Amino acid sequence: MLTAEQTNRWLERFAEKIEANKDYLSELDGIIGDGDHGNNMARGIEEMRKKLQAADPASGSEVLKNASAALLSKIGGAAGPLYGTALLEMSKQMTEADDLSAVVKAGLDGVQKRGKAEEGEKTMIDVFAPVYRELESGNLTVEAVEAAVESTRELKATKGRASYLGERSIGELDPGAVSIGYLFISLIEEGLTDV
Amino acid sequence: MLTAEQTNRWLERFAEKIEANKDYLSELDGIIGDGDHGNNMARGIEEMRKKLQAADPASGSEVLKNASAALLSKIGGAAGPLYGTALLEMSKQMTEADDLSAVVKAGLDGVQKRGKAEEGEKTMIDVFAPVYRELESGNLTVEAVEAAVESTRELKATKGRASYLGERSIGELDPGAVSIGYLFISLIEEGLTDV
Amino acid sequence: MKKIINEPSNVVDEMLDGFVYANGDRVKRIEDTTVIAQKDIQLNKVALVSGGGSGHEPAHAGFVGQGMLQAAVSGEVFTSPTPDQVFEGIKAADAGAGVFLIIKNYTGDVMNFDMAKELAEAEGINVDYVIVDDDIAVEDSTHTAGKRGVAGTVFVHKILGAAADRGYSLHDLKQLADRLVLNVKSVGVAMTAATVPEVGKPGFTLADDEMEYGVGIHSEPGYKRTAIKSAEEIAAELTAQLKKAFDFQTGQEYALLINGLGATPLMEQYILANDVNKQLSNEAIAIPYKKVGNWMTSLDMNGVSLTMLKLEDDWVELLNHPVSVTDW
Amino acid sequence: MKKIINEPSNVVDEMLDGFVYANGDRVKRIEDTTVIAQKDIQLNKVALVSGGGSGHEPAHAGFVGQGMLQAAVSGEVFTSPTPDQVFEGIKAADAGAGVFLIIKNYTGDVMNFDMAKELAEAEGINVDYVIVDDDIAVEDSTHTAGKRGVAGTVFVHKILGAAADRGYSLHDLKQLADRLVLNVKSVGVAMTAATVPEVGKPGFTLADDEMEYGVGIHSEPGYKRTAIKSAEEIAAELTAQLKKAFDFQTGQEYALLINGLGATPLMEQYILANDVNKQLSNEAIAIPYKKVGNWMTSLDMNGVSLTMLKLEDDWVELLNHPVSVTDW
Ligand SMILES: Nc1ncnc2c1ncn2[C@@H]1O[C@H](COP(=O)(O)OP(=O)(O)O)[C@@H](O)[C@H]1O
Ligand SMILES: Nc1ncnc2c1ncn2[C@@H]1O[C@H](COP(=O)(O)OP(=O)(O)O)[C@@H](O)[C@H]1O
Ligand SMILES: [Mg+2]
Ligand SMILES: [Mg+2]
Ligand SMILES: [Mg+2]
Ligand SMILES: [Mg+2]
Repeated sequence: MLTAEQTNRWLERFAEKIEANKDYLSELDGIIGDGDHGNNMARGIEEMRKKLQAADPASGSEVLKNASAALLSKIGGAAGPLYGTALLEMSKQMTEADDLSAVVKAGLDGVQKRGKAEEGEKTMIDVFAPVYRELESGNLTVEAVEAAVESTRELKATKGRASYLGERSIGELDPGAVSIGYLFISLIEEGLTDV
Repeated sequence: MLTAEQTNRWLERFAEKIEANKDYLSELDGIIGDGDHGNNMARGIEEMRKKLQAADPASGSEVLKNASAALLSKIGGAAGPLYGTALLEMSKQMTEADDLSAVVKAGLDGVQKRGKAEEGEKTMIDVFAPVYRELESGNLTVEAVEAAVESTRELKATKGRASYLGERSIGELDPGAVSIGYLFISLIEEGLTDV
Repeated sequence: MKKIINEPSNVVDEMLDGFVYANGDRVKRIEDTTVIAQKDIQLNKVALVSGGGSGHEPAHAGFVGQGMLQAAVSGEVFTSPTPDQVFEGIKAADAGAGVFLIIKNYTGDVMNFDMAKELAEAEGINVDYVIVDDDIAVEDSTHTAGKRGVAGTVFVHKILGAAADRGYSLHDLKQLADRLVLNVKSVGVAMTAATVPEVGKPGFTLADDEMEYGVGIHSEPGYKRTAIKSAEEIAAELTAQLKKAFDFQTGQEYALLINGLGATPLMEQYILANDVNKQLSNEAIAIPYKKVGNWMTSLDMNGVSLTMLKLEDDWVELLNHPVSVTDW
Repeated sequence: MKKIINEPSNVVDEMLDGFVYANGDRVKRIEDTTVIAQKDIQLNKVALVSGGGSGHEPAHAGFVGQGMLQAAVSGEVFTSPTPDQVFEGIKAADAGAGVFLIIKNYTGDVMNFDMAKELAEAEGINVDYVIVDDDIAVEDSTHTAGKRGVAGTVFVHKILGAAADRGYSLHDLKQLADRLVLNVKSVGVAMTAATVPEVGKPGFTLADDEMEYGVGIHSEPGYKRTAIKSAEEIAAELTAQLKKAFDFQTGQEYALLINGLGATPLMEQYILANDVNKQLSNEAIAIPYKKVGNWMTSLDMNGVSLTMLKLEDDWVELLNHPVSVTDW
């Protein structure tokens, strides 16, 4: 499975993307939510960086566990428990399986258990689930992630804050889908999908 | 002295002027005070009209007394007690003297006792006092009243709410001076200064 | 943005310190947390913990004290607090008889409080909870995250706080709480949106002559945007919504809360109260308890909400039970 | 003008009815007047009466009740009430031991209350009074109507109310009151002006990036217009003004009031409280009593004021004396 060094690289790239897109994520959330997703994620990322730099972990699993704790304690809102759960479940699975798609599946299951969302409800699940399927079939690409993110545009939100908008939530990207998209794009860009 | 009918005519003309200039008076007060003088006076005038129409007074003095009570109970603010006192003292004096200048003097003294203002402090006194002097010397004219009102423009307020402005109160008319000017102009226009 | 603040990212921390500075005889801040806890919590009573995103002051810290909440947990502005913070609140409040959580129905709050509950239970603290979803502006369907929790939460705090003070067990509090949330409903109107300090501009825009019914306390969309109405018309609309939602029946008793959303003067709230009275006096219901003021605000939002609670049993008594909190 | 009202000329009347609707267990409105009076006034205690123009809610009706005011008289918005109304207030409050008037220092208030005092004395009621002039933004010279009465009045209400409740005679209350007003000082800052309903536009205009120190509670001009400052800078300026006015001495004790002017969220008031604490902790003075909230507002003005009261004798105790009023 992923080494500590690999996992650190993955999350560092993710952190950079979040920071670069902080305002964009908040703007997206401003349209269909309450405008804080970028700020929430950036707050979590800052803490995650601190924690990861201070730690000297033995495995990728441990890195993910530390990251999970940092995100859980700083993001807040809906995204905090979801990211925290995703990373924690992936961390747990890494100690058992050697298969990245199984790891991602564990994260996906955790998020679904926590948030009770299915695919098609315009949440991060709409990226998480197809990413898992592509990984499993061995052809996850940046384009596939981006297509999944883009697919949330036409969905009507029925979970989370955007659901209060009903029909009016159609036509915009889901901010959580965009941010989790960065997580998986980072994984690909670091060349970690087939280690 | 003034009959009930004469006094009613005087106050009715005054009422008309106040109503016609309600917004103007509040605007003036908005510049150097708190913007309510026109509304305050109009509220008093409305009550005064009601009271005067309902009453069947035997004398001008009684009319003034009724008007005083109405104004006192409805104007409020600084102008209420001052107008109420002015009319009450004039009413009292009318039962004793037959001289209009003495009547106005009684009103002036009442206002000064109540408000503790001297001439030159940018208040209604700056109209009241010269009007009394002109009346006494037998040549009160509309022009003289208007000149007195106009004289308040260059004064610096040292009494009332306008005093908080200090130097910045210079350059605008005093709203109370304008409104009491209407009282005396009405007296002249009804031809009552030499009855 | 005209706000009396320093760094926008520090508003919560500084506010909490200011709160403790002003009310330090009654409350304390648990070090390195966003938890405001009651000083000298009475042993062996169930402790109440609530909280949520900041920006709703005096909720929730203003309700901490004997007879109401034992701890309030603050998140960032309009952002639910994290599980570790809520867990700190639970630990600070626990007096040996268990902790009861009062949660407003938002995805984030529900998940974060739920995770905190798991953490606390793992340490042997008995925890139960209720989710308040009083905002009838939102349809409660499978197509939404459910009705939002808004000002009605304040009645839940007050009544459960009184019950806990009278010695209710965790189990009895839960029973009472479940009945309360079925009986409390709110609906609001906004003239302007709130401006989150870190965002720097209002959450949405209403023209100078517009207002919107049903807006949420985080500027969530409402159900009807319209030209500005008179207090009388607003009272008619809000009471009609509540009447429909409750289906008023002769002889029922209700408690009433008129809640300013932050920038609305008390004068206007009382004018609305007068019009609400006129509307409700046409109904064959009684209103033995009323309260007007800013209780569950939305930063600088100009607007009000109207909450009604259908009264059962001794709930009026519990509403009138004495408290020692900063804002009641 | 975004206001929840009906006819602008009816706001006071409707507000008073709404107030009594909400608080009818404690207060009543004297018919055909603008007087809100305490129900069941205790006999043989000096009664306190205050009031002034409306638009400062919760002042003054919110302070009516046991331990504070026995009657509050409301004028039109920002316009002092008339003598006959104040006289009605005096009659409603009088419980046989005399009536004490608390007047804010405005030409109109002073004259109207003074005439009411004459009316009451003519009917054999013993009346005494104090004029509160705590606003240090105004120079107290022969060139002004003197310092204005602002939020410090609230401390005067509270302390005199407690003293009257403890049985002080009219004479003793007057002695206490005279010392109180010498010891209370306030200064404020406004981000926006208030809009009087009948006027329909703000009393003055500040640009989007401007604020003004020393503005009065009826939008009277302040002493310095400046770019918007941080809470820290505002706290530094306001405390510096108070420090200069009081001439802080080692060992002195003060009570502190942070007062929202109507549209300023409690969050910002607490942030300011935190910065005021930082400023004052550099001084060798103690602050054993603090209070934060909206007490003496100016309709929808966005701003705050800071009041300090140099404490003597048992004044802290009197501040902490229990009251039964709507807003404390
Ligand atoms: N029940 C859920 N399941 C999965 N993801 C969810 C759920 N609810 C919300 N989300 C995700 O969380 C994102 C919003 O996160 P954020 O703005 O940080 O929290 P909040 O909505 O509390 O302000 C949404 O864009 C969506 O992707
Ligand atoms: N001490 C005083 N003596 C005489 N006139 C005064 C005095 N103070 C104020 N005034 C008059 O009252 C007028 C203001 O009246 P008004 O606006 O109705 O009351 P307020 O100032 O209470 O709002 C001023 O323009 C001035 O002419
Ligand atoms: Mg969000
Ligand atoms: Mg005026
Ligand atoms: Mg949020
Ligand atoms: Mg006035």
